Amino acid sequence: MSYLQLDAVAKHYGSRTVLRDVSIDLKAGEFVSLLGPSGCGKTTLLRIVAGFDQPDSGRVVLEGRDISGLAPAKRQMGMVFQAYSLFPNMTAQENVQFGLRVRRQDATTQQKRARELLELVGLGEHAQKYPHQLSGGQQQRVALARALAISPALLLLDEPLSALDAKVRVQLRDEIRRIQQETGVTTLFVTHDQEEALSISDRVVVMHDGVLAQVGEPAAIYGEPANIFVARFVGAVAELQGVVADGSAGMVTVLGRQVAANRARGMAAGTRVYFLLRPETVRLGPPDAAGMLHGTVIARTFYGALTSLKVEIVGGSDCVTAAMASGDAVNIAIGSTVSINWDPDSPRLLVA
Amino acid sequence: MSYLQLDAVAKHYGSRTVLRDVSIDLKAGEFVSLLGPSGCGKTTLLRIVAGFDQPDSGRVVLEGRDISGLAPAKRQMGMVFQAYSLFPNMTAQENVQFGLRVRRQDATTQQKRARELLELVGLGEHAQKYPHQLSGGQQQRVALARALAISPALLLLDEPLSALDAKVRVQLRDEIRRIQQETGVTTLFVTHDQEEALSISDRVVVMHDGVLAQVGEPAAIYGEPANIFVARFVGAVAELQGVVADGSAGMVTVLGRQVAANRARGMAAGTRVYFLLRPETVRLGPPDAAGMLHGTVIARTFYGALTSLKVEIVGGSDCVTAAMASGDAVNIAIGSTVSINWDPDSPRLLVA
Amino acid sequence: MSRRTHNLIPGLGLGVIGLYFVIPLVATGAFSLWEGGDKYGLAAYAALIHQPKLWQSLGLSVRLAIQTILVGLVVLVPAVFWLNLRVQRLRPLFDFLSVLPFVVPPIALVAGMTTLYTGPDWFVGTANYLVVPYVILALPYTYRALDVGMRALDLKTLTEASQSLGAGWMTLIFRVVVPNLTTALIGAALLTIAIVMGEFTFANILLFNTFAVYIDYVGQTSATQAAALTLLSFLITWLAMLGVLFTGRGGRGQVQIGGAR
Amino acid sequence: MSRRTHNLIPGLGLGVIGLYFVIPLVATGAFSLWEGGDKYGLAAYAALIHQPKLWQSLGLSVRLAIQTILVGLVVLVPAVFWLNLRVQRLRPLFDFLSVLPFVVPPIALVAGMTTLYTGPDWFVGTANYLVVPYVILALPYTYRALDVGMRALDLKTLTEASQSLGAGWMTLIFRVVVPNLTTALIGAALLTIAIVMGEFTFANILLFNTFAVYIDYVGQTSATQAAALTLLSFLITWLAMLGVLFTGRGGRGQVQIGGAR
Repeated sequence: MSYLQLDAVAKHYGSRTVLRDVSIDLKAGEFVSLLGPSGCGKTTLLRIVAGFDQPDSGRVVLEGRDISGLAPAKRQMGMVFQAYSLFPNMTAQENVQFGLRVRRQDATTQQKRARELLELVGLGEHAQKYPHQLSGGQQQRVALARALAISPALLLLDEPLSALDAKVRVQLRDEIRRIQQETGVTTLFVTHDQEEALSISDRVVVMHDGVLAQVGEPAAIYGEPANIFVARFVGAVAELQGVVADGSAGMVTVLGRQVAANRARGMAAGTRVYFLLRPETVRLGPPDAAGMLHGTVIARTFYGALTSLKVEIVGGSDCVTAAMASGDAVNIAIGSTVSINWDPDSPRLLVA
Repeated sequence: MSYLQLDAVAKHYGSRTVLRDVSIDLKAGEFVSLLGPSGCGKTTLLRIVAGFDQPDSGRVVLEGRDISGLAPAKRQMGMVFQAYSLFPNMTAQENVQFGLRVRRQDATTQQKRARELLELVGLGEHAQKYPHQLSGGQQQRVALARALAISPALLLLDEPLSALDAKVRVQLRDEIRRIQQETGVTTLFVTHDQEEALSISDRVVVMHDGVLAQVGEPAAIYGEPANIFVARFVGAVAELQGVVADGSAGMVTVLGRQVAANRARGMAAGTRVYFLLRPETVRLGPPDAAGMLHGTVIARTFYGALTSLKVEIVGGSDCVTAAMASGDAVNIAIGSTVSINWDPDSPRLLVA
Repeated sequence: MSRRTHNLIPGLGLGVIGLYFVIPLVATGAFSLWEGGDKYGLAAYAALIHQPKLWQSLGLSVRLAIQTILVGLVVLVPAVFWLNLRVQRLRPLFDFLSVLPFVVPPIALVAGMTTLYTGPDWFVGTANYLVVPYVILALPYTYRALDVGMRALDLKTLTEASQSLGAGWMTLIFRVVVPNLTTALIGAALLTIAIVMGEFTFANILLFNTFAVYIDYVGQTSATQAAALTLLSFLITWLAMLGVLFTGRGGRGQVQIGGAR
Repeated sequence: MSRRTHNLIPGLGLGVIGLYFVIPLVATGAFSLWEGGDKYGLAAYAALIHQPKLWQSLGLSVRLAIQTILVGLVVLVPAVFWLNLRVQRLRPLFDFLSVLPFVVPPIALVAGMTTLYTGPDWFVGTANYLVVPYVILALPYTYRALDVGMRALDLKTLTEASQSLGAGWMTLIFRVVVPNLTTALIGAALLTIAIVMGEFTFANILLFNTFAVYIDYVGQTSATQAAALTLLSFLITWLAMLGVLFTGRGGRGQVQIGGAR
């Protein structure tokens, strides 16, 4: 049975529909991300789970109990906000104790638990500091400890990393994942950053214009996008116009050439498709090789371990991007002609 | 001869030293990033180049002319800010024309140039919109067009991407690089995001506590970090404590085992070093193979194309991270024992 | 406490405040129509219209209001601009200066002025003399209106953007700052009108016959005419305030969206 | 215009404002020490200390100030809290209400009050009656102080954080909101003191012998004693204001850093 169940949740602001009948199930202990661009409704959905917004229709069911009408204070949900939300008049420890104090636990228990949690987030030595004495990353760690202190039924994370520097963001992301796995708390995480969602989650819910675009494990979202929105939003992808040439042989016509794509098998010839290639599946070779396509390297981008080369395909202004180990990319000069190949299993086809 | 020369620029705020004798040379047409964590002085340096801050000592020399004393308005520098900086009372086109209007160019020239630049940043159709009618990414594009309209001697970018969503950030980053290459304008770009700096720059200046930690091409910064700060800040790296065992054979003792690292050649035996391994250089194999080290896989992170596995090394609590194609990583279960290998050329050694 | 209860209490507070304004107004209105006994009519209003002193005092107050606005803006626009741009750390000092008029009891200021006025003979006194205390009285509102307007603008970034594009200070102020501050400027002006129209203490003690003084004078001879004038005075100042409210609303949207980060 | 010139102009403006406050003070100070002819001394001060009416009026003003603070805070803290939390869109209305006291000329308000006071007999008048207009007069400052304090807090996030941790409204207000608003509350209280101590129009017309009225009364009999009282009044209110300044400064730092986004 599912632990948290969102059942046909809908929300409108005036004439604007923010959420249309969104249904999601979370298993106990699962880490699920809500991923989408600004305005897709992900934050509204989280706030409905927290009780800060009321759905127009639909239910929020936690462990079989409908909590849609419950006040936020009664929901036992730990929340970490995008803005720094520590109480400025309390030390880190007092902040973490706040929820326990409200629950009238005895002082010793409070202090012990706060200590434990500050250790867990790596801030044991900063317990007596006030928020303004802590860095942004440290404040968000304390906020996490504070949310966990009440042993929440659900941990809600509302873009907690977006105000932080890139380096700190990655560190805290890994930390959140570690802590979530240690504590086993069921977690709902809102983000607009696909790398964040893929790297941290058990399952990702991609949202678009108030509806679910796709729900699945990170590898499935990345590897088998259900529609063109997900394909474009999650990861880099080259997108070519194709027409299925031969459904039995798995051949697709792209830019006037027949190329191999096993996923075309079983599709009717003449079907228009988006022909999608992830950069890491594109192999560049010397121009004389029997390539599926040929092109000219027009740009190079260095990412550290990987370098991506942008190749303009001969016979059009379309481009594909090939990602490879930086050491291999050094040998391919900008302006050189290359052949473009891929494993016939690699291309994803989406009916246009 | 260098186009822009920063010559021993120093800046203090009270007793706090923000910049200590920073010297950088830019060639004409170069794209240089100032990269570092918050408070490293990168923004102050940019503001000194723009003329908004005055250095305590040192000179800013542009094309051989000392401009240290020049007012910002006389420096002919296009700047894009972190905060949205469009004039709210003007349309996109009027914003772009502003600098030309100040220079009393005739109306037709102004309009023509503004149109061209809005086309260049892909906003030709939004010329008549006001800033509040544009998205954050569009506003920053207009700001870029406005900065370019005056044909600036130097383009200064002060974290222009940090307020944007992850997806928009990457798109605009690529766009900025393309436009810079098309226009050939010499550019100084401030960022705290190492991926941004590596992917967009001809050269990267890594700053730390007001001094230059390293200056070089992205590949050099990533591949040959000059010190431990750069190694830690740029890219992911596993950091082990090592002692050179044999300088002639290129062997280092790490966690009690002798492992190969060609860069140890020529170093005196007994030298303490940081033994650094980039995730993409780490190869995991079956546990029975003759590995340099052995370990247990304790975590897996999916990034799309790549998956990284965190491996705790037998005989200590140290970890290395191995990045590999996601397809390969699927076969290695969490908890399994693996051998850890690398090309003897891969490890970087920094004297501790 | 439930959420509904919580929302009721401040609502009640507002209601009480509202009543405090409404009850005297209604009572005043009814009283101004009273012609003795059971008779009600517009006699008090009719009597007022033909008093030349009414129009003279109204004219004086309007002239003083305009002078006050001009002097106030010329002094404060550059000062608040400079504050927001360069000397944020001086904000407490500005805040302090801006509330001085409430702090220094007006009566004390007047006493000081009277001392100067009656003591040494070299300090001449005309009605224009009132502009000085009125600028001071309007200072807090003008300051606040300008400061709120400029803060919403992210003035520092706009100034730097404008400078990097080669604009001088005049271009910056007249093409960038002022066009985005129209709301604040109009608000400040209307508030100043309201204050000057209503100011009694200075004008009365320094013996100038402004509109407020005239109301008081009429009040001593005819209670119903005073009530009628009071209503008129309410009308003028409320119209000015409605002006503030509506320009404020339009500008708020503009500023909020345009200057959003 | 060069940068230096630009910085001079607002500096000049401030200087002029400063002079306006300083010159009368110095002149008043000198005058209060004047004993006729070439003699200077503390005679005026000595004469004042022994006047029981001085202490009575001072006591009345202090009592009124305290009552005004209490009533004002009880009405406004929940209202401003509610505004910042739930009804941001009503901000223009609140801003409007908060400036009403300047908008409705005090003299008009007094006329309205007098009408009620002298007309129907059922409205009783004691000095406590003054608390009502004083709360209204203090409204803009109390409102502004509380609003600035609450805005700096990011009240919405703090409230939601507190609610998600299980806190009710009482815990929220007394453990989270009020402790972070001490600066704002003290500032509002001190401003109210300053206003009540200095208010003349209402008290004078409604015939209550407050401190400001007493200053005016003394001024009619002894110019030098009035000058001395004026200085005393300055002293009280300036001390109150310095209090605002310093609490404001400490709080500013705290709030700015703690509430930073």
